[in-house]
Amino acid sequence: MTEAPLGRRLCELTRNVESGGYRIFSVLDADGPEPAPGQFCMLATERGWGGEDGRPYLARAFSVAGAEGQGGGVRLDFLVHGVGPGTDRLASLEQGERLWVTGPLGIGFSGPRELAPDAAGAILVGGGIGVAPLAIWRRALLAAGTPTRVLLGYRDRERSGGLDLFDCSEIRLASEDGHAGHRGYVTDLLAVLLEGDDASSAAVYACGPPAMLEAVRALCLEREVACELAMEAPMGCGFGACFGCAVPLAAGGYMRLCVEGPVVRADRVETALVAGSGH
Amino acid sequence: MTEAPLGRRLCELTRNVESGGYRIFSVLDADGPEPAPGQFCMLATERGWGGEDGRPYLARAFSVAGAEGQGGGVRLDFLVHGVGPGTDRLASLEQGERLWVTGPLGIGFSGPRELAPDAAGAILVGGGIGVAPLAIWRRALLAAGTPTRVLLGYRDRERSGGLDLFDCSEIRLASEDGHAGHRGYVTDLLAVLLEGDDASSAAVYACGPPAMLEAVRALCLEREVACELAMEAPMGCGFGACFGCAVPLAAGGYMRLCVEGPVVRADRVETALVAGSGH
Amino acid sequence: MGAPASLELCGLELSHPVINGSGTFDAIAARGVFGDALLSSFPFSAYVSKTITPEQRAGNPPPRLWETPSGLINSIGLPNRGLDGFLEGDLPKLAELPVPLIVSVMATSHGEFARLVEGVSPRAEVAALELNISCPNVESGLVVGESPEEAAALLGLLRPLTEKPLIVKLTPNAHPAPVALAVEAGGADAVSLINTLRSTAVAPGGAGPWLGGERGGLSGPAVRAVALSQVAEVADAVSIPVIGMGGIARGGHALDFIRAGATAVAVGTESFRDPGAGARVARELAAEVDAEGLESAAAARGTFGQRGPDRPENLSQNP
Amino acid sequence: MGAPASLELCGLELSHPVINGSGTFDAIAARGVFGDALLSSFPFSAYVSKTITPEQRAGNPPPRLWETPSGLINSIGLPNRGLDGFLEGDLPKLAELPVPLIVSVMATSHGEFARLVEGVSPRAEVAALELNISCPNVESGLVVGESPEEAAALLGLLRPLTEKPLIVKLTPNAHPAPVALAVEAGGADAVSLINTLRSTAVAPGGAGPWLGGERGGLSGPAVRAVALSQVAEVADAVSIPVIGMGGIARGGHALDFIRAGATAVAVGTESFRDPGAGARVARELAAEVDAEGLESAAAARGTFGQRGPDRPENLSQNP
Ligand SMILES: Cc1cc2nc3c(=O)[nH]c(=O)nc-3n(C[C@H](O)[C@H](O)[C@H](O)COP(=O)(O)OP(=O)(O)OC[C@H]3O[C@@H](n4cnc5c(N)ncnc54)[C@H](O)[C@@H]3O)c2cc1C
Ligand SMILES: Cc1cc2nc3c(=O)[nH]c(=O)nc-3n(C[C@H](O)[C@H](O)[C@H](O)COP(=O)(O)OP(=O)(O)OC[C@H]3O[C@@H](n4cnc5c(N)ncnc54)[C@H](O)[C@@H]3O)c2cc1C
Ligand SMILES: Cc1cc2nc3c(=O)[nH]c(=O)nc-3n(C[C@H](O)[C@H](O)[C@H](O)COP(=O)(O)O)c2cc1C
Ligand SMILES: Cc1cc2nc3c(=O)[nH]c(=O)nc-3n(C[C@H](O)[C@H](O)[C@H](O)COP(=O)(O)O)c2cc1C
Ligand code: FES
Ligand code: FES
Repeated sequence: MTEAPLGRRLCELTRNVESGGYRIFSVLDADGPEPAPGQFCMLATERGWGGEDGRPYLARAFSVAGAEGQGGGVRLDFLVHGVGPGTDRLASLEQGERLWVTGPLGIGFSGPRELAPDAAGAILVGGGIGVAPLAIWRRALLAAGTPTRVLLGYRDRERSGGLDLFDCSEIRLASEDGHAGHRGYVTDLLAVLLEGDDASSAAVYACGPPAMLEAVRALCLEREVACELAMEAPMGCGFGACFGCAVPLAAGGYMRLCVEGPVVRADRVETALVAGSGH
Repeated sequence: MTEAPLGRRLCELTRNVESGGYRIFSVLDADGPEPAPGQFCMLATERGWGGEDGRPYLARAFSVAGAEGQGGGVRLDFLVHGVGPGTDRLASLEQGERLWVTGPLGIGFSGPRELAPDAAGAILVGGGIGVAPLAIWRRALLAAGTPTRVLLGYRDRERSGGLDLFDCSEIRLASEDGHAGHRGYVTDLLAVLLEGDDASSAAVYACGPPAMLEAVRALCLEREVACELAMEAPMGCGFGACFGCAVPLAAGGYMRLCVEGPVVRADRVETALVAGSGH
Repeated sequence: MGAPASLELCGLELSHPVINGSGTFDAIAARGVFGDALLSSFPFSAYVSKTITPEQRAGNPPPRLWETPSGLINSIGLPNRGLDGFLEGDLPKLAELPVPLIVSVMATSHGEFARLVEGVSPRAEVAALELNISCPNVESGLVVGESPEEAAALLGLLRPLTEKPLIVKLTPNAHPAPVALAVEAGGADAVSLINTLRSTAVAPGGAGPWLGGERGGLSGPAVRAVALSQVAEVADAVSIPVIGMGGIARGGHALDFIRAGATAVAVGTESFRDPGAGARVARELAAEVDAEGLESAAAARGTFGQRGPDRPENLSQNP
Repeated sequence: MGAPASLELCGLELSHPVINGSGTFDAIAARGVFGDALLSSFPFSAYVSKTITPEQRAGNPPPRLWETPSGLINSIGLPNRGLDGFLEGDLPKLAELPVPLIVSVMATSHGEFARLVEGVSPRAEVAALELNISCPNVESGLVVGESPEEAAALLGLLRPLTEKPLIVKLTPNAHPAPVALAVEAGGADAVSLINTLRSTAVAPGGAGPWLGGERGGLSGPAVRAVALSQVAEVADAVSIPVIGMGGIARGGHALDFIRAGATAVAVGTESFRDPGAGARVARELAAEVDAEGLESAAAARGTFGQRGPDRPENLSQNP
């Protein structure tokens, strides 16, 4: 994985646009390296962090959704959904404001063949805000010529953003309210795919709410499909210092998701329903 | 004095303009009464109170510098100089943002004749940001037909605002750097005035940094000139609840400046150099 | 908003669960500032006076306040008019308040404490007494509120002196549960906590302590998590009602304290930011109670402690 | 920036006064994340390990963190590989750090504590030991760090077992000065404080405690004023060096702790927000020292306590 510079650095916001109820924002990282797909950063705004209730206090974890080397550094794209003081503040950022960025952090995705010798293709399964790391991963797969299918699920029209990050037309959609694509869960689409040949020839990569991840995990374990989950846990630091991001392991005990994840093999964890994560 | 509505109320910022290194801002108070000259309000912004260091937490005290009943309520004018997290945040307010206002609070100025039977006129002595309450007091004196002289002192050009609040030309200025008017202290001007007839026929009203107030106090006590000081002390609440704003009395013990002041007779206090106030 | 908010607190009828913290709302001064609106919309369901001492005190030299991240240190030093000044000057005015009056008292010896209780409790205007025991006993040198033995001895002395409810205000600078058990056994009718946390600040520039009183007490949102833990511990330990406070600024915080076992809550520092905070917190609390489908705030009481048996092996202070 | 920042702390040579708080910086994990830059620009002048226990521990079930106003509650539960795992797996890697290594140890009985000290102290890589005494003694049931007698007994046992410096980490949940005096008398070379303040949070929705460990410890800026007061009290009481911590986020805060009597300071939670916080605080501290015209940070030490004789009459806990 890509190593992070030691210390946080102040980066400028270059863009913040609406996307289906979410915001996509970009920062220009003058010093940082290009992250690997699946890695994340800890973000805090320079001003207006804290607030009437003294929160947000710690930085917040965000998957890198896109990255591109360009004049003056690397552009990092993030997708955010306001669910609390930290995400609300980030969603309100204006161009020219500055952010504290620590990262890139964590372990990203493995190629299909690293997960299973027969896996020639990839199936990406995203739910809600969880589509973020799949966007950058999809580009890398595309660049490597790996056949890739993308299944994305949303709850409703108000929370259905991030499609703009996938510059391709071959996405299958599901929505719980039926406003786009299949009415129901994205895991319904995955189940159908896994009925066919894909089960043995593809690896599954999923990111989304805990319940969705748990359903993907169960589906893949049952069918013995190689699968990686990009998980969430409450993170205090993002670089292994606080031991806050404990995720229970199938073998017993816990791992720190920030340094042993956030991308983990589905069979390694006891559950994707990590207490304290998701909203 | 004017009673305050019970509870803080959310008011909209209608103006925020530069003035000689300070900012003059106005809020529209839909429900509040018109303050008496010398009263103050406790202010906090609706958003962005708090910050990376968890401060400002409490509201901050500001003298009312002007007030005018108008469509939809009362316009309140304030003068602010950024010296810490609270004043910085208020100085950065943008039109349409909202503030929490509690007030009007405290005891304002007394008419010259209330202070001394022979005092037919008024001498206002302001220093720096302390010109604020003198502006509204001057208008009231003008409206009452009271002869009034205004002496204002500033440290340097960067801290020399609020003149705009005195819509009159008859101001005598002093500045420590000599950029305007007399080079020196405003109390030099006062001393000259008090050499003449004014000593017995006028009351002095002063507001400014503690050292200036103390000099005014000494001058007036020495010459037995009636004098009121608009003082400062660190205030936690502004309405007598916290006992934080203690000012030592000449007679021993302390008074709460927020309810027994902020305007006090010069001979009532032991000193104007209140520990913890001023900057 | 159908939830009935009224409750009974050791014999006092309260129209809602939110009272004030002693020393954080001066109803007499506030009446001067806010006028009769204070009487018609009094923010609290009972009024706790600032702590009075046997003799009058001027309080500490300024500065008395220091703002900390999400909190406030105060070093006020208990200015008050003393017992006689209070009875003559303050009590008649406080009697006009539309809510029950609780008088907070503090002394540094048994005799002086007894004098306060005997002076205050016979007055019909007084509904209950709060004993502020965050003070040294000059006879033993120990802080009463930090020692179960001291606290028990004090209750043994004071309990026979009055039939009015005695509320004991605990100090948070030592584990409060043993002291709470001691005063419960000694006949206290309720306990209240937390008082402020011992703290200090360096003067900008470094010229010694900022505060005139050198040390002060921390309050506000910064202490809320500590207060919640202490309230839960005390409520687990005793059967008498607990009045919870420490950093309550919104209805949700009040509900958290009730879940942790409080019967009523008090708002302190938040009143400085919003003189109407007491009434607002009570309103927000009622709305939260409704939104959670509870019958009343009381229905939530103590649910915090009922988590089930899967407690992790706990190395005490080590989180 | 001429001020020489190096200092000696109970025999250890430190290049500046800023170390880390135990359990708030995992140098091994950080080396994986930040690479060799961690070694070339190590943020701290000494490295304190996360507390190890005799046997391996998985730690508490999640959630383990809760953010509070200007603070953090953690309920981590001391996950660690146990003594043997530490000696074999961690120690060789920690030995590569460019700064002295302080190993933090904790046990719940005298025998186990002795086993830790006897296991760790002979290793040449170890410069000093920190005794985390925020733990119960299972034999007496008392929390060692809350009882001067318990603490003295522990030092009596451990002191003869090693010639390496013993630093005792005090708990802030009881007055620390008596305990500090007891361990000084027992031969401790330094004390460090504060550890976290006991605290808790209610799960959103009210379904019991949020934390898997139910209770946790509060740290960060919210506790700074409490920490400063305790550091000043302890530094007034003892002659051995004091390592001050609790909410330090900037150089000015570090200077405040030094003024209050600390010889060195530790940065804990702030490292979570900024992995380079230790070095930044050291830099800012040097700049403050320069700006104030001091010869070194040490020249400011203890100035907080030298205010003169005009102390107000103080009613103890009552600010
Ligand atoms: C590896 C990783 C990648 C992520 N990527 C993204 C992304 O790309 N885009 C995105 O939008 N989000 C992402 N997240 C989630 C994001 O980090 C969280 O939504 C964010 O931290 C929430 O912060 P907040 O202040 O907005 O909300 P918080 O108030 O912190 O609330 C979030 C949840 O925390 C709990 N909570 C409530 N109060 C508190 C409290 N006082 N202390 C602690 N917890 C509390 C609740 O369960 C609540 O639902 C990612 C998380 C991880 C771990
Ligand atoms: C009645 C009255 C009327 C006033 N009118 C005006 C006015 O019209 N215009 C105006 O600009 N100002 C006015 N002031 C002053 C204004 O209220 C203060 O400047 C303001 O409160 C400072 O807040 P701050 O957050 O910007 O600065 P703070 O950080 O609060 O600093 C101000 C001073 O407080 C001290 N200080 C530093 N750190 C802390 C801390 N942690 N806690 C407490 N104190 C600290 C220092 O001495 C510092 O110089 C008035 C004050 C009073 C009492
Ligand atoms: C300025 C101030 C003065 C106080 N005075 C007293 C007092 O006289 N008696 C008392 O028992 N508690 C006193 N307290 C403590 C409060 O009643 C309350 O216990 C504490 O502030 C915690 O609640 P809060 O965080 O809501 O303020 C005082 C607190 C403050 C901030
Ligand atoms: C997540 C976390 C884990 C901690 N683990 C330990 C520990 O293992 N041993 C210990 O002595 N202190 C531990 N502490 C306490 C810190 O070392 C420090 O005493 C405390 O956090 C106060 O400093 P701060 O406010 O700078 O964080 C821990 C603190 C945190 C926040
Ligand atoms: S987030 Fe701190 S260890 Fe993982
Ligand atoms: S500011 Fe609170 S009593 Fe005056």
